[in-house]
Amino acid sequence: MTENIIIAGSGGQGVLTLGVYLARVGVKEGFNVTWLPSYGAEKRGGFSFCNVAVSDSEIYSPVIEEPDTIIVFDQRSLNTYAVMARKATTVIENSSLVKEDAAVAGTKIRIPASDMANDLRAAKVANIVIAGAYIAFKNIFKTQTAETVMTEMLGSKAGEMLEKNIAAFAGGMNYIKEKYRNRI
Amino acid sequence: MTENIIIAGSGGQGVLTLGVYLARVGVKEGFNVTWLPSYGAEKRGGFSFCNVAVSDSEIYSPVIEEPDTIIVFDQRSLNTYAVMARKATTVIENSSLVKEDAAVAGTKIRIPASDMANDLRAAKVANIVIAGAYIAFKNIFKTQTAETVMTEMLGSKAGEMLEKNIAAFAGGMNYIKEKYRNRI
Amino acid sequence: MRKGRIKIDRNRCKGCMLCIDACPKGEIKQGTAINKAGYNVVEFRNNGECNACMLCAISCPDAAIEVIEIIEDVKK
Amino acid sequence: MRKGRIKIDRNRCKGCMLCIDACPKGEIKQGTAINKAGYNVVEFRNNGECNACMLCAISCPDAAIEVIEIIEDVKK
Amino acid sequence: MAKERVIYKKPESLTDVPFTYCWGCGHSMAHKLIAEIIDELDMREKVIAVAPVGCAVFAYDFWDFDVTEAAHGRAPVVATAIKRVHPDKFVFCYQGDGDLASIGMAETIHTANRGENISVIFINNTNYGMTGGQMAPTSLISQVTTTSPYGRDVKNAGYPIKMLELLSPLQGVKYLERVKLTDVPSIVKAKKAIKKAFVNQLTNVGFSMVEVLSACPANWKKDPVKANKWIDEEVSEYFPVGKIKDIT
Amino acid sequence: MAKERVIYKKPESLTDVPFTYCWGCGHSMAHKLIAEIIDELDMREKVIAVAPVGCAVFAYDFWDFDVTEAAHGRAPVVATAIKRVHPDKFVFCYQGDGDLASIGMAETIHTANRGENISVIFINNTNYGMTGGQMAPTSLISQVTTTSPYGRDVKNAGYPIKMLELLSPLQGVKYLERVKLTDVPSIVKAKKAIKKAFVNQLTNVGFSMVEVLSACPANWKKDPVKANKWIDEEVSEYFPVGKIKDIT
Amino acid sequence: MSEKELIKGNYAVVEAAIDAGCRFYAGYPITPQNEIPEYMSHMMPEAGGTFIQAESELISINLVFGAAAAGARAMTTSSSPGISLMQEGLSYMAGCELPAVIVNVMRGGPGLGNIQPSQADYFQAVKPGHGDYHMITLAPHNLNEMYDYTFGAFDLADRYRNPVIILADGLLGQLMENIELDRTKKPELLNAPKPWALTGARGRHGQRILSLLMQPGVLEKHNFKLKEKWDLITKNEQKFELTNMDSNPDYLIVAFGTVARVAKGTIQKASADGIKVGLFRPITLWPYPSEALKEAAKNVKKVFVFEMSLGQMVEDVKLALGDASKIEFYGRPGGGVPAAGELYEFIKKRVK
Amino acid sequence: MSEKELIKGNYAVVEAAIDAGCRFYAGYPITPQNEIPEYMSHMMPEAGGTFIQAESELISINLVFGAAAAGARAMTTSSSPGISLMQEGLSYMAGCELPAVIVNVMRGGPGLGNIQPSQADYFQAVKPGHGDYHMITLAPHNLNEMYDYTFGAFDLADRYRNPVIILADGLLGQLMENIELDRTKKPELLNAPKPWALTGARGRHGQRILSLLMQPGVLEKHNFKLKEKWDLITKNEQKFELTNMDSNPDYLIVAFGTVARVAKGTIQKASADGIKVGLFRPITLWPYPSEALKEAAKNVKKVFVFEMSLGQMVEDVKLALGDASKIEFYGRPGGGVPAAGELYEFIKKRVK
Ligand SMILES: Cc1ncc(C[n+]2csc(CCOP(=O)(O)OP(=O)(O)O)c2C)c(N)n1
Ligand SMILES: Cc1ncc(C[n+]2csc(CCOP(=O)(O)OP(=O)(O)O)c2C)c(N)n1
Ligand code: SF4
Ligand code: SF4
Ligand code: SF4
Ligand code: SF4
Ligand code: SF4
Ligand code: SF4
Ligand SMILES: [Mg+2]
Ligand SMILES: [Mg+2]
Repeated sequence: MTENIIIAGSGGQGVLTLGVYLARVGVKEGFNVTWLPSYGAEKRGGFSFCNVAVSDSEIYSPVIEEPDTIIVFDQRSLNTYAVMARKATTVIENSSLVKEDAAVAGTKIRIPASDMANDLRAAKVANIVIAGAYIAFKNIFKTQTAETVMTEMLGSKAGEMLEKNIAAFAGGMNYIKEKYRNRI
Repeated sequence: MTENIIIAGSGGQGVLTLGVYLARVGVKEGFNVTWLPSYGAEKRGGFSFCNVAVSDSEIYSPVIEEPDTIIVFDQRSLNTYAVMARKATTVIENSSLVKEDAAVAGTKIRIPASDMANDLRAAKVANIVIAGAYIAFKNIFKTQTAETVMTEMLGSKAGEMLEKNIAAFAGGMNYIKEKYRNRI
Repeated sequence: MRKGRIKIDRNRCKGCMLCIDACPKGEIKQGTAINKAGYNVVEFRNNGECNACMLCAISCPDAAIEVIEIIEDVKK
Repeated sequence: MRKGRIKIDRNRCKGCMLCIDACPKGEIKQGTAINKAGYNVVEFRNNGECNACMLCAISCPDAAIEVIEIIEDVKK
Repeated sequence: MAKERVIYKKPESLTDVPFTYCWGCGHSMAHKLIAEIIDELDMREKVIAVAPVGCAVFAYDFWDFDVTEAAHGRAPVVATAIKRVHPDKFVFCYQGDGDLASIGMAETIHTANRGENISVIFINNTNYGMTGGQMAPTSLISQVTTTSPYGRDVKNAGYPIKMLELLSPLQGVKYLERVKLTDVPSIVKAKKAIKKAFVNQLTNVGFSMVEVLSACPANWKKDPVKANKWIDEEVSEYFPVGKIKDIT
Repeated sequence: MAKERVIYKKPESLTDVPFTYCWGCGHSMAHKLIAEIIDELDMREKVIAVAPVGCAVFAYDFWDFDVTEAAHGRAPVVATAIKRVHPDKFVFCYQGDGDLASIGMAETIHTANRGENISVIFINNTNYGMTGGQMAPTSLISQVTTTSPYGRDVKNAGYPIKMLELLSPLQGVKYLERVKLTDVPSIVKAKKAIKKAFVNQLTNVGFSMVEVLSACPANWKKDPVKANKWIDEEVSEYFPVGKIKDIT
Repeated sequence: MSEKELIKGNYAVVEAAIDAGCRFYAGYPITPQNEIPEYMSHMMPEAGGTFIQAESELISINLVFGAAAAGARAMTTSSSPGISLMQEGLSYMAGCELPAVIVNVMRGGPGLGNIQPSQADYFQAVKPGHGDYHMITLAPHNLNEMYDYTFGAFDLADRYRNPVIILADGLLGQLMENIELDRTKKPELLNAPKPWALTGARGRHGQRILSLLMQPGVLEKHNFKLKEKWDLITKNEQKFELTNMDSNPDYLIVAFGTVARVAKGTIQKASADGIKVGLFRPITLWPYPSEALKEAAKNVKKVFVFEMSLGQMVEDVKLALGDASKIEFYGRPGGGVPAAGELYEFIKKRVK
Repeated sequence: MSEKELIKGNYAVVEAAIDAGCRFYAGYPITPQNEIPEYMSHMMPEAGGTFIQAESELISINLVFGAAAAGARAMTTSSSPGISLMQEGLSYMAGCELPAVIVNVMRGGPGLGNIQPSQADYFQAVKPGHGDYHMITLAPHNLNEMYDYTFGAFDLADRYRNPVIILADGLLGQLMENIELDRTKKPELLNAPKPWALTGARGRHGQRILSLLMQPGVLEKHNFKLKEKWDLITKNEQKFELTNMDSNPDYLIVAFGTVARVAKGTIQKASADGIKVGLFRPITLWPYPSEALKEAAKNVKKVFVFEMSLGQMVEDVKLALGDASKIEFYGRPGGGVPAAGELYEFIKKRVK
């Protein structure tokens, strides 16, 4: 099993955290994992992205050439990374910020993560909505593991945030289970 | 023709200047010349020495391995450089500061240069006394050239110093011409 | 009262709200549009209160505001 | 008057004459001997004037002077 | 009918590239003021600027005059050489606090001491902005940064350095002023100070430096308005604004 | 019968190697005083000294305690690390004016600013002794040196740097005094100042520096007596002796 | 086997140093290694050691010099331009025989360059600054090794009284990867006496640490003594890894660090197409495992050298093999990271 | 033919620089090159240029950076430890494509070392600092060349917009020797326009000098562009001297700088004994004249590489010849200057 994920968006959208989160879930399930962020001064340009690779064998290059999944938080990111999609690629779009019309190779999943997060009055959890969607759709990681890792990562910051995260995660999962029922 | 000279003494005795002087005389007579000083912090130890090579062909190493002439200004210098003398070497000692007894390979020339300079009330010209002696004894350079160069080198500082230098030089020459008459 | 209006360069604005803070007339408000760089740009309300005082423009770090004085009733 | 004498370390002395300058009694003079390092070392005159004031020794940069106080008529 | 007149706009000496600094960043404001002054002095064509290593390393993207890079901390040295080669040009360097007060300390002091006829704009944002908010020599006492997680500890890191006060005794230094950018009056003062530093060079007065207390909302983790407030309440408490030296 | 008592002799903390400095060199006197003080404080076995690059690079030949070399100008940094590793040891650095005030400027200022609990002996002989008498940042105005053949020109080289006055505003700096060695009273004062700087460290007061106006007869081309006179008349005119700061 | 941890490369360096008994760290911010001083500023005070944010890399290396002279296990870290500022200090440390660990998380150059991963400081590490000297240079290619090599570097440094360089790159610094640490391992020489260190001349004469040897011939002798040390290190410390060599490959890749791990992907791709490619990965870049490389390359038709530079290690490959005719070089300078497929394309075109 | 002059090596450098139109010099004292800043402090003001005694070598190189950016012909000089302090600056200059001349009058190392002549900074010059870059490196072996190469270096630097290093040593710096100068020679490119230099944006947009290229791929492109330049230089600028090659020698010495001139004496000694030895003297150390060396070594039985170091250039000799089996190395590190007889002894023992 090898799952190569590219996650892209803008600073502040929780792109890197989503990557770390998925990476941690992967580790917890006993996989080898790599997570490689964009770093440093590029931030100033507002771009943010990372590569996450999960595999049951050794991971060679952490720089993903052939993504199995591309997650884009906004239009600019889709425009940049759409080219990397192949037929086997799942492209998960934050439909709150990505227009409908762009054709991409592979399977397109759209979820209004930002809107859903705003509904929870926690714009920051859009990434967790997407995490839920990803886990539901790809079905690589166990939901149970995902929830454990979430609690671990929030650590002391838990409290109300944990609730919102759980709600966001569940929201993401449920959205997929409903809208993309037949394709899960 | 190749003439390799080592000159050694202590700081302040005019060792390097004597070397430059002989080097300049060499150039004036159309030879190739190299002059290589000891330099820098060694000064603090009080040592001073230089290598002068004069040749009608190209001079390869300016570091003299086989000196034709060794000029020593004081005992310490003789002790250090005596080993380099071979049979064909002329060793010129400032007998004011070098004891008589040391045996050296090669020809030994002794001249009380410091005393002679003191007699001229110009301790600094001991090196010029030796220059005169050297030129008289080795007979490689023309006296005329040596005198021209002396004037050139003193330049603006000439005046009374020029007289003393000329006297010192003549003193050195004459001393050799008398004492070492048979061996010139 | 002097009259004026401002033009906000959407490409330069970063929605820092310093101009909102600076405007004595409340003529600038948080906007909803997002520019290429991903910032929420601010908007000129154009309530007719603007007096071309330039405080917003001077306060704007990003040189995103142009201030235009409106000289009314210019005869001949 | 206190009495004293000094010992000059010939290996350390550089003939800088600062001690000569410092001695109120003129008890030190330029010497003729040359040491290993090539310096003209100074000499203690030993004129009986030395009062062990140590000014020479304090002035000597090279720590070349030892000062000895001579305590006369020491009775048990 | 109404006639319109543009009374404030982006200065000519800025390119059309929007600043890529974070929102509310003091670099943006400082860039703008400098460009305005250069327009006002009508000298765009004779300016040679030296950019620092720091967030403002990209200054050359925004200023439409000649700009060279300099290695981290070495800007005043590069500026010195340019000015010596072209005494008739206007040369200034623009440096952050890490650049000028930390790695560039020797360069700053020696340049100031030589009394080079250049102008230095010193952007003090109490941290290393570019590299992610590490402690700088100018970080306040107890300030938490990414390398002072327990707050700047004077015992381990010393007191925040007041560069202008440090330079003040040097005879070659002619003009030192500290300014802030937290509201319109202080922006106006800041501009005046920078202009004076520039005019000093044009009139061959000699070395001038203006220290600009400057917001770094991103690393301070404060929005721009709060960042300015922090400058007013804390930063300028330790680093008092005003003229430190003026023997022009 | 007369009894004899040695009342002054070479200190224990000096080796038997005669100083190789030139005659009348200030380094010799400074070495001697330091050794005497270390004897007096009975701490030879806990001293770790840092030698400079300069004529005193050979200090380790003369001092009989632990000494490390440091790269040119970096002595205070090396001393900082040693002191941090061994807070119970006595650490001082000994530096020339080229070393401390020129290439080592940043190291000096940052160490002082961090308020490191070390002692610095600063030998100001207004030139680069070791390399043959080049101009230093401390060379006097109009002083002729091998690199200022026309005399130090303030327009080109700036004013001579007064290091103590420069360090004085830094809060971490506790004690600064300038001394000379030109006669017995000033030697006695110099020793007292150095001793105070040393005791400051022993009592954890913090950063102390003593600047020693020091003769370089060789490069000044003056005999030792005249060299001292020049210090009295010219050097200490520009660099006034006395306490510059004392908040111990 | 301990549970897997997910850790960032730069953090692994810090953990390793602390575990190895490093109690003195000095560093200056520079991307892509900022997490090292940042994490150190947390960890070192907890470990009871000294953390100093140096005011420059010049100050960093000289602080490390002082700490090493005082007998502490000391480290500094930086990235390319910062390492250049340490060249004088490194030469001094080698000359004075002071142990320390220096981590270079390389970025694109020359000059200010960029902050992407690079391997273009190979020369500076293995054929370094003024005077004859060497520094043991270790090239990790995953995060376990970021930890292990850093940990081991302190023993190596102490054993040979010599600076040791960890030559990583921005990718390894920024990467997170699961690693398995054996935290029970103890550094071998942590408590070994350092009689040469300066701790005050208790009951003995003063001693010195120096590289200045003015007397004619003395420095030369010192150099020959150092050379014996280099020779000993060369004999004892060469390390390398072989991959897919059992397959009797027809082709050999030589690569280190990040490129080596990418190359493992390349080998797999080639294998899928029935092309047998092996990998020789030098772990010590100095001493370079030349004999082993020669042996590995004996039976192959071509040797592919891949670097994230315009070609630096390739010289050592040529020197090892003697014969350059089999060697093909491909490099990505200025921050470009090659992809496994890209390297495979290069190979495919040259096979057949 | 002009009259012979007796001149010191360090002075020859100054004369050459002034004659070549260098009007900006910054330097810091360090033995054995002190005469350069000293003489410059006399000469530069007379020539109407700028002399700055920098407060460190770091300041020297960055002053030179600034002067070069402003379009001036600029130079700095130092000796080994000082050159190490310039490594960051040199990388910046190469990255920014700024021309300048740097003279390294090498001394014994590592560390503070001593002040005797050395060649142990060969690596640092030809396989330099962080990032991929090269500097044209010229090795004079007599004082005529100290003048000529310094003079010519300014044109080379301007032609390729790249720093040029004169790699001399303490012996060449301190030596006096008669030289014959053709003072009528004019630098070719002195008045060539430098449109890239910063002189104020008169009638144009602002322009920049920089080495920071953050956008992905841009720095890589810049590196490949620079590589084209290095390739061009490698093609055009290789220089070397052959001695006694007409004799069809059985043995070949490879040596540069001071060692090469000593080796000429060795050849003569050998010749007197009927042993035919030739000399290949690389003049450009980078680009290394590899093809020419290969050609020169074709028919000899042995190649003797002599250096004042533990062996640095010998690597380039091996790379040039491919086959190391004929090569014998002898080196004197830490300031030792070999004598002609000493080298001859070495040869004799290996010649049956
Ligand atoms: C020699 C060197 N060291 C470190 C760096 C990394 N670096 C880049 S910017 C910077 C900090 C700049 O901080 P500051 O000068 O305060 O500027 P700011 O970003 O805060 O405006 C550092 C350390 C570098 N590029 N070169
Ligand atoms: C990096 C470096 N630059 C230059 C030198 C050469 N150098 C040796 S001593 C010295 C000058 C020392 O002058 P100062 O510090 O005033 O000491 P002094 O000899 O006058 O006591 C210099 C420049 C060096 N060793 N290292
Ligand atoms: S001050 Fe400028 S950048 Fe900030 S919100 Fe207003 S217009 Fe936008
Ligand atoms: S010009 Fe004055 S009134 Fe008008 S929007 Fe700006 S600040 Fe408000
Ligand atoms: S002061 Fe000391 S060194 Fe000088 S002459 Fe007197 S004894 Fe000799
Ligand atoms: S102790 Fe006093 S009196 Fe005696 S020699 Fe010394 S200075 Fe003169
Ligand atoms: S990090 Fe700070 S200094 Fe840098 S651009 Fe952002 S706000 Fe400005
Ligand atoms: S050169 Fe000057 S500082 Fe150096 S030993 Fe001689 S007198 Fe002392
Ligand atoms: Mg800052
Ligand atoms: Mg000095």
